[in-house]
Amino acid sequence: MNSELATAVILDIEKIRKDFPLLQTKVYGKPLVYLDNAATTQKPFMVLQALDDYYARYNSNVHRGVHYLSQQATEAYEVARRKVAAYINALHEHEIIFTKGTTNSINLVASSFGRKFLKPGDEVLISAMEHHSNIVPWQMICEEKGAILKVIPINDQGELRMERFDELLTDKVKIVAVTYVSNSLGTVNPVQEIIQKAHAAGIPVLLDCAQAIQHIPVNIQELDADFLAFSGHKIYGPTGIGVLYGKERWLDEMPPYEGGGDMIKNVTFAKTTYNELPFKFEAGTPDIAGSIVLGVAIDYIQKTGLAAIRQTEEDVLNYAYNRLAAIPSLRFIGNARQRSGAISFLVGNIHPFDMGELLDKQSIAVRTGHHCTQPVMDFFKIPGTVRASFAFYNTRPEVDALVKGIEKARQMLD
Amino acid sequence: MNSELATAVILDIEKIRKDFPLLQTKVYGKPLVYLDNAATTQKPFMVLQALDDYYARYNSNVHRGVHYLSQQATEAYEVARRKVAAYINALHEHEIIFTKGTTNSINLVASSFGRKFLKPGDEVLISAMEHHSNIVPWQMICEEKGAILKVIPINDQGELRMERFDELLTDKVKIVAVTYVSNSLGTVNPVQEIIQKAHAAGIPVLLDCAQAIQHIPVNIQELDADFLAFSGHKIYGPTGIGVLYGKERWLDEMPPYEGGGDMIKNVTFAKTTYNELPFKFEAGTPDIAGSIVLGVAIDYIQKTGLAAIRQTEEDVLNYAYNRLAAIPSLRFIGNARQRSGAISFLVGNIHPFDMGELLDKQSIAVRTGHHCTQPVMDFFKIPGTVRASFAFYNTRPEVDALVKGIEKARQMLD
Amino acid sequence: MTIKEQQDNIIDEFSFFDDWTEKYEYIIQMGKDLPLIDEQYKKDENLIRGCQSKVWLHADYRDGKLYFTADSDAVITKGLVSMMVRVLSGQTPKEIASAEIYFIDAIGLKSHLSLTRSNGLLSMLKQMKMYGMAMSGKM
Amino acid sequence: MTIKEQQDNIIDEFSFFDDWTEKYEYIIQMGKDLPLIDEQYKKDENLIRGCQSKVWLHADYRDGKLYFTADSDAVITKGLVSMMVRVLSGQTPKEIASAEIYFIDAIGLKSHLSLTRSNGLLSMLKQMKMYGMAMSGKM
Ligand SMILES: Cc1ncc(COP(=O)(O)O)c(C=O)c1O
Ligand SMILES: Cc1ncc(COP(=O)(O)O)c(C=O)c1O
Repeated sequence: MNSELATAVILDIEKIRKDFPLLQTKVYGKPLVYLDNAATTQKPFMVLQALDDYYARYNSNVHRGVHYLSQQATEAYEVARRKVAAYINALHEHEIIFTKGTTNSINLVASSFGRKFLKPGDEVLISAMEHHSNIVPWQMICEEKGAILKVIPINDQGELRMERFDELLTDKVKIVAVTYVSNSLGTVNPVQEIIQKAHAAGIPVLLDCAQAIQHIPVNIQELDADFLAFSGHKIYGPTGIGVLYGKERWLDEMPPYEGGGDMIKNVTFAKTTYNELPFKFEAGTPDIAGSIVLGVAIDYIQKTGLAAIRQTEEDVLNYAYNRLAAIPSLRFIGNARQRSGAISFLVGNIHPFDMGELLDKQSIAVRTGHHCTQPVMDFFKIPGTVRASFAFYNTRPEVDALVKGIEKARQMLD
Repeated sequence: MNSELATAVILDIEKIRKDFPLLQTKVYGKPLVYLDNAATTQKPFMVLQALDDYYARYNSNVHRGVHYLSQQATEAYEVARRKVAAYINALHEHEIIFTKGTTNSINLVASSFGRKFLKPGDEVLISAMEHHSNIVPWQMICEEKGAILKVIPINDQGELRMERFDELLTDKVKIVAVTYVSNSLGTVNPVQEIIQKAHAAGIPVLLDCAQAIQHIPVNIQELDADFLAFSGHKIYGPTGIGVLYGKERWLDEMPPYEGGGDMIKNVTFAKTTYNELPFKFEAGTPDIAGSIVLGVAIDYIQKTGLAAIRQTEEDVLNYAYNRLAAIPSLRFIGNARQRSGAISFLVGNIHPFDMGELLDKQSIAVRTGHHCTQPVMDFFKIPGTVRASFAFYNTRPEVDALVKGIEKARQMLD
Repeated sequence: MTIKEQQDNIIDEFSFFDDWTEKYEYIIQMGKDLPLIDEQYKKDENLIRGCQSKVWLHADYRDGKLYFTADSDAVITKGLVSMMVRVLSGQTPKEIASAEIYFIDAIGLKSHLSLTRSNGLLSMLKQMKMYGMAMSGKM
Repeated sequence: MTIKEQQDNIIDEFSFFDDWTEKYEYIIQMGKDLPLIDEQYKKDENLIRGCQSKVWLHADYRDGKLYFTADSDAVITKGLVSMMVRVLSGQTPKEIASAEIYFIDAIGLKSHLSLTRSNGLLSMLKQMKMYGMAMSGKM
């Protein structure tokens, strides 16, 4: 795992945990050990307070209102957009589109980019470790357009086979869509290299950052990705809100995705003209509260410091990796040199579902199953994995509880 | 306006108002008079509390989790679906799809129904008083499919010209999409008649209920509409959540709209099979908090009683209508016999934007402009209207303040 | 024994366990005890695919009664499957079709029959009732 | 007078008003006073369409300076438009292009230049700066 950030300070986790009301919860009478952060993260108190504040103080529809509340809400909504833009260092605010989540963001690009740029015989290049949300939208548009979906394979460590990428990157490829961090394997992909090579061939790249944005500093201007998608709920924000970043030049060229209020300039039955960015892609009343509060979640991260968050997570992740490695008959699924967030494993012949259930009974929340990456499970010929995924509020004693829980489950099941 | 509900009791509004934290707000030092309820409604305390409760106690991703929190969240999410189903009396729970809002719901139907059932030369029939969200999605799919958008015209009262509807309802029409209540005119349309006639010709009907669901009891089995769309934020629930109801038989036949997690049964790169209803149309992590809390908003309505809500609103609406009618040089835009929720008007030659601004300075929040119904403005050859829109928490003294505010603005502007 | 009696028996058996460990050990034991299905029936057409674990179900109709055999790849599910078979196998199609299954809930494994759809048990129960309905000519 | 001086003058004038009524009455008066634009220039190509009110803007370039005339269909907007013209008209393109407009905010009409985009004033200011940039060869 990484050690470039060795200079950052490790956070005072006990203090941090006090910020998260849900972490104080008990399950079956015992303190909850929440290791399902890749599925969704818990929310700091600031976020809950901002939600309440919005609805109690200035809830109002945005953009078209002359009245005071509407102006306040609009202002806060646009400030949130600016916070997101600053967080990923976007060149323009209007390159930030608020969506429902990663899935919605990727569907927007697949549909809108695809409709404009894909022709029969063209190819879309994804990878074998993609989340279904970065597979199915491309399958759908490829089928519609007669284009072909190509897949960068992975090796036994759960890493991309970059030599195959080089071969697959022909001039038939119209877009590359890959994940920055794998949600089921924990692999951090060499996205810089992918983007550079794709750009050298004049091909745009979409990065699925659902599992990266909360762990790794993402500087979009340095990375130079053309599209970037992530979900609010995985970055300490609310459910129902997400982000699509797109380079102005692509977003300008792409047709709108959905039609409705706010995304138009002028509507007649004869002819409708579309609004400018970002509104062209934000049809209907947006998730005003969700967007504003996602901005507050980003404030929380900025305040805490992403470098410190990362360092803290690396520490607990390394500790977990080493302790898990010592469990007899435990094997890791995904053993990439670069890892972030999640550790997937299986123990002996124990079905992951059985393991998950017995851990749950010990008030340890992990996720089991295919994690919406069925092709990865097919590759490893397994029904699923047990996945422990970490945030900066997870502690070493929680890892100890996990290890003890696995041991107990193993005894019961073996 | 209606009087069928004369038996229901009028609510104790002062007591009701205590349930809504935002209604206690002051604007420019004076108590806020919030008459922009058609844009978005304020939220009862119960709703704020439920949001907080979700995030503080059982926030977790749904459907795929074996652990306790995930089961709690999933259960609550599905209970919310049941509440919505019960509220509109749907035959099956799985006919309820959670979306981002009315706009998203209509886009889903336009795209998915359109892709399956529209062919070149086919027609889609909407009305001249539709919100852009029920115009543009149909324009987009019609353009894609070579189909034709037809429009039921309105008369000077702002009512549908039903004799023209009869003529337009040819066998070329593949779907009728109309609003139950107009957001800019307040007109209540004869949707029962529209649905019966369309069904007699074998044509399905989508009802835009964005302005109906919070005012008028909607019994979907009696109405027999094929699709129904509404937004959570207009029915005292959170932003970012909406509902699409669709008859099982249509939803089964329609292709999925977006691809991703949860909407699939099985994914391989060769072939993906889709999940059953409602999940087929719910790609990605849903707005879990939003859905649950929309359920709580519906609880609030049920507890208060929709009949009483309606009666209370009729009372204040009638009072407002009569008081406004007495203002010299005020003319109503939309004067339908059946009205709900909103009253649009203009005063003399005063630009609605000027009126809106001077009302705002008197802490009265109304909306001005085209209300996302530009064709209505074109029909009346006006730049926009001033719209006061009511909820059951609005009082007669608030109407008096509005009337006084208009008088003052008129003096200043004339 | 009726379906109700079978369920009440299981609930009785479980009432002796003091904690979740004993309860699960018992279920796991039941899961391990026997291969529940003849290998020839463990084929795709008998597979009920849950989100997490697989269940195979085979039905035989003899003398007006339905006999089930089943299996699962997850051992806890298998234990529950074996209880489900114990409760419903050998009953008339009509009784199966209309059976109310409450023992899973009563022994504290509600999630296996809830909307989380996280395993195949709920789908298996639905399939068993389908057989029941089909055979009693209700469909 | 520089752009800054013009703005400071306006802010001064407004400082005499005690309440919003007086302030708005003054703006409305300014809006009513004069037709600001020659009818021949009130055509579609000079139209700046805001979400709520329309603004027409015409620019003349003479002797190294830009002269604006403008109009709006909403009278408050028109009042603001006339002040904007007063501030920017007759200045050099370069000064216009780089001008920082703060008087709208200072006299308490911030929303007219904010992101609500509810009228044409913000678009008009952008358009004026465009003219400035174009003429000073900055584009
Ligand atoms: C009649 C009607 N339809 C559709 C909409 C769009 O709703 P939303 O913006 O919540 O998607 C509205 C909201 O203004 C409306 O009034
Ligand atoms: C890598 C990756 N991509 C996409 C998604 C989909 O995100 P959402 O469900 O929030 O739309 C996830 C979430 O599980 C993910 O981990």
